[in-house]
Amino acid sequence: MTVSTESASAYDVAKIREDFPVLARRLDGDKPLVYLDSANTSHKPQVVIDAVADHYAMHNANVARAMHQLGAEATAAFEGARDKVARFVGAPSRDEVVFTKNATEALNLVAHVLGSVRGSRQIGASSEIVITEMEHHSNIVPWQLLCERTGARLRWFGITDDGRLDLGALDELVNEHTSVVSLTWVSNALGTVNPLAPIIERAHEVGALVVVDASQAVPQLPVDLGSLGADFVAFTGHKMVGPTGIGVLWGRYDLLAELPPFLGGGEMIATVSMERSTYAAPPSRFEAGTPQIAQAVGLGAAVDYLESMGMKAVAEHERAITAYALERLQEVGGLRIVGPTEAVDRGGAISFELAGVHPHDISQLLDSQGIAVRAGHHCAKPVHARFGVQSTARASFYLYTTTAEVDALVEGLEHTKRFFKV
Amino acid sequence: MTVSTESASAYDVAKIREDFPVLARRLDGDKPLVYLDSANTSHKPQVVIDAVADHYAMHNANVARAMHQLGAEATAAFEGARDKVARFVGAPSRDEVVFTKNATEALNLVAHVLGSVRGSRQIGASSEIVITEMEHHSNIVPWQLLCERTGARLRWFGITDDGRLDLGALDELVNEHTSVVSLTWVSNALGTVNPLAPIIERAHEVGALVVVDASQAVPQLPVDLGSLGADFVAFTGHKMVGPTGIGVLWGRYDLLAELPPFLGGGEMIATVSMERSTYAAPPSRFEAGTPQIAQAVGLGAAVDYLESMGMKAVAEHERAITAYALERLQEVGGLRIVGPTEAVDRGGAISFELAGVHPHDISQLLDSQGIAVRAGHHCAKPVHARFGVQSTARASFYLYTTTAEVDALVEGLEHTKRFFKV
Amino acid sequence: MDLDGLYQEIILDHYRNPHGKGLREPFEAEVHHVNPTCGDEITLRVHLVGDTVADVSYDAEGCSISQASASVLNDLLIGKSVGAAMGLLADFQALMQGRGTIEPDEETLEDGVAFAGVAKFPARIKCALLSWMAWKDATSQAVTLKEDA
Amino acid sequence: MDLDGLYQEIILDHYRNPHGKGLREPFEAEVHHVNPTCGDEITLRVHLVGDTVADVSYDAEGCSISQASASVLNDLLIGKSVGAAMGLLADFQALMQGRGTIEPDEETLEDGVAFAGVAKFPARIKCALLSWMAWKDATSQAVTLKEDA
Ligand SMILES: Cc1ncc(COP(=O)(O)O)c(C=O)c1O
Ligand SMILES: Cc1ncc(COP(=O)(O)O)c(C=O)c1O
Repeated sequence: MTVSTESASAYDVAKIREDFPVLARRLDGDKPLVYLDSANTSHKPQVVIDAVADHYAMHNANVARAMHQLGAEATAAFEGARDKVARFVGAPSRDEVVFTKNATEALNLVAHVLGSVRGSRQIGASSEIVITEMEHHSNIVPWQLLCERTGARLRWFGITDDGRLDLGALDELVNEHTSVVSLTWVSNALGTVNPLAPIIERAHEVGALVVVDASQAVPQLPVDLGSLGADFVAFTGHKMVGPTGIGVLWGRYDLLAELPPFLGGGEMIATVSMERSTYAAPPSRFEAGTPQIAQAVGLGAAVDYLESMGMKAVAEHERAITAYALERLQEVGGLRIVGPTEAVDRGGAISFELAGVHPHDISQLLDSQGIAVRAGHHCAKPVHARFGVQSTARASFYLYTTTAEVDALVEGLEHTKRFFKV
Repeated sequence: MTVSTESASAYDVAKIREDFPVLARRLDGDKPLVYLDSANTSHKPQVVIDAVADHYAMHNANVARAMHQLGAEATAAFEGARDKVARFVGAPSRDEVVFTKNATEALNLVAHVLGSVRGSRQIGASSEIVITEMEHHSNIVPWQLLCERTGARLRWFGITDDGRLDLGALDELVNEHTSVVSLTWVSNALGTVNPLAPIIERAHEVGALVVVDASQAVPQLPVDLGSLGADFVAFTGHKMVGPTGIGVLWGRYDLLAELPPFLGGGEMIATVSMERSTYAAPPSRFEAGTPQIAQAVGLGAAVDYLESMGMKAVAEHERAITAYALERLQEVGGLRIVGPTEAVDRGGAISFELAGVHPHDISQLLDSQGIAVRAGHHCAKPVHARFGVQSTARASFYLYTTTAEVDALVEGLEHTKRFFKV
Repeated sequence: MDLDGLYQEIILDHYRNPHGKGLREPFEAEVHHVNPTCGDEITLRVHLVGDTVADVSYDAEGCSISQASASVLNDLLIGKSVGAAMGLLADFQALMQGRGTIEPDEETLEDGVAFAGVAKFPARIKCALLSWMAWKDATSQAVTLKEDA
Repeated sequence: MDLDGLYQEIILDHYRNPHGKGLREPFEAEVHHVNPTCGDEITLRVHLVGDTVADVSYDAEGCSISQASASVLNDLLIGKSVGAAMGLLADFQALMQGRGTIEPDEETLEDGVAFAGVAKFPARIKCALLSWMAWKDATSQAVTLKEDA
């Protein structure tokens, strides 16, 4: 396959691809892998794989509670990873970075602890929680469950026909009853990049807290949480060239410090007696049990890798490849993009339909040519319902994606049409 | 260091040690590592490290929802790991194996969902939850939090002076008000192996559910959940030569099937609309978000490794090394063991005090000789309080521990006494 | 990958012209099944007369495999006794889960044999079984109802 | 590993014979601090007279480093002005967190210089700082109390 380097001259996709062993895979029928499913999960560069393996092979021990040399090494590696992640997203303090198992746990953690707060922030039957119709299930179900527990009312922003958040009702939707506004920064289904600033401003005006699901943003955009203005931000390691099994909840320290714990157990306590327990300060308070040690180390290596590339360059590559793909895909007859069709305020996930061929059949046909896309509802059923479709096919890109791979996708779609005679 | 093979002739400790790269580590002052902290976390054999690395390098993809070839490979590897774990612990069905991030999450999951059940199993102000005084914090705090939420009363088994569960009050303690009995199989602090059968029998007699914390049992003992009789069992990967970041909750299928979800999000749903969601069948219902894919694969490799050795042989080695250590440690003047002093119904964790030297100072002195033990409360403050001590030093063993390492510990303790002039 | 084995002409025909689609009265049980992985859905009704599967009507959305499978089910099961229909379900399920090692019997499974190739695509087996599982569920409910009556 | 640097004779002496141990009256503030990692505990009381640290009394359980540190604190801070005592806290904290690169001033820190070696043992820094953090907490409370009065 020819690999072209369409973006900034310093950004050498061919060279980057060499860092990812799986990209050399040959699939069934000796087809090269064309991986266009990075919004689902990203691949891992050798440095991340090695960091995890080396940790197990040489520095393995439990953290915090082990005071021997291996324990000190493991603790330094684990807490060093927290420092790296904090720096990578511009967190004002390392103690604001809570490690979770994935973004889903991070969002559930926030929903749980906000649901059990007593006092002025207590959520009750007259409270409202606001989300959007384009959320991933992981940012819908936790709030539905919170509403069941507390009696609060769930409300949501609608979506315009061109796949943007409908902010027309902002002032009515986010009002003095609103306790929490939780929304995605970048949609995994539509690709939309949402305008956070006006929503955060309005939410804070009425005293509501803002939770941002940055699962698709942190992998792709330069992020500075210090200036973003959100109260909580969730993201996930496996989508940003890091390991599975690790996510991050960032929270404003003063808020974290006043919130009750979520899971109880080792590491999160100050003292325990049979009658009662007291809890450690954040972030430990929210990290019960043996943490994801090797996974944090791997995530630290992942952010090192991303920083070595520069998140501006990563974002620029994403923008360029998305623009190219939007253009090329719209040349395919019968193809309809669900989501913004222009590369403005847009991430790289492109969901589409092809007239007469069901998305699963598209993905099956593409797969037979070595092209990996996702088909289904992408854990975002409501936004599919909004656009009157049950499922779509989705191509998504990352720092290792080439224009040649987009070309392969377009060819693959033409082949699919021929196969199904449409 | 000389390595002796004291147990069954087929069990070759020297050869086993070659499987664990970290055991070749030289520490400060070129000291060989004497790792006696396996109850805290175990080391990982090369096959486990390789399984994780190979997964990332060659088969990485998201599971279940990805239908392309890599996705099928990742799903087969992940679900294959579930099969392996189910077989390893004798689970009647693979669908009873829920992957969590650690044992702590598994125990919290049970406490949460039992706390939100409505109907005949509902836990309320007249309910009682029974634990024991020798629990790890991870099997205390979740139940304290549950009692806070529901108004239920927390009660517990006491401990005899020789470190055994005091079953004298069994029939009074476990009565018709009891909703849940949750206890550890093997104590991480005392080493005690608890008699589960009479407790399970009594609990079921009064209609209570039994949760077993098997975090220290599954790594060391042959386990057959099909015949154990418990309702839920929790354990954790990193203590059984597996990766960090993965634990297991096993639950009886009929119970899991009637319980509400815990975390909400991707993978655990049947269908989602903005107004309401319905949930998938177990185990998916309890595995929200992208699961610990590579960690499950690593855990699968870990149970393969343990099975290749045979859990009977592992248990026999543990028994032999524990008996040897109990004997040798009691030769050290001023040393007091907290917990059973005989190798009967006893796991390999030995907590002790040394007159005139604080446990942290013991561990520091041992560490300077390359000997890693744990000092502190081992996440079990109540049992320390029960024995009137604030902390202890703890040596713990695993399938790679040698009698020579126990000898090194005893020498190290004599050196410690000389250093502190006691 | 044997794509032609997966997408046999018979399957594509059933997909384009599904048999018996649409929800009809009367019926004793209606179920709604979803494949949570991909979102394929089916609403299916069963009408029993005595011991006979008098009608299976359905409304479904999904890929070619799941749609064609519902259509073939419709052809195969209507008019059969509940016992015989359950037997066919067992045969079809065995075929799907046989990893391509089972030789289907065209006498009994008729157009269903076209699904033999699906067995080699683990991700698609659920598509082929969606309507069958829905039918099993609905039929069990209908039978229980009759027994209780 | 420089064990002798960690366990200097001065530290072991203070450990065996801690100065000023025991809880005394009067006091304006009492705090209880724990090192959750290892379980070391201290209950500490502060008595201020005007701007002077008139007494620091404590009951503590823990390792040699944490016990000796409380004893040295007692020697150093009693009789000092709150401002000067806070200054010593800052010096001691800087010494602990300096990873062994800071040269302590024996004039001001007196026996506290013996802790210089602790800085090279990251796991033990919290032990050395436990009583100091408790003192800071208690003193802030006592000062606030006085200001509010
Ligand atoms: C008896 C016992 N229960 C629970 C746990 C908690 O395991 P984890 O920290 O992996 O959640 C441990 C180990 O720390 C343990 O020894
Ligand atoms: C926008 C968005 N939010 C949340 C998630 C959940 O992330 P995870 O599955 O890692 O918990 C995802 C990815 O699946 C996502 O794309």
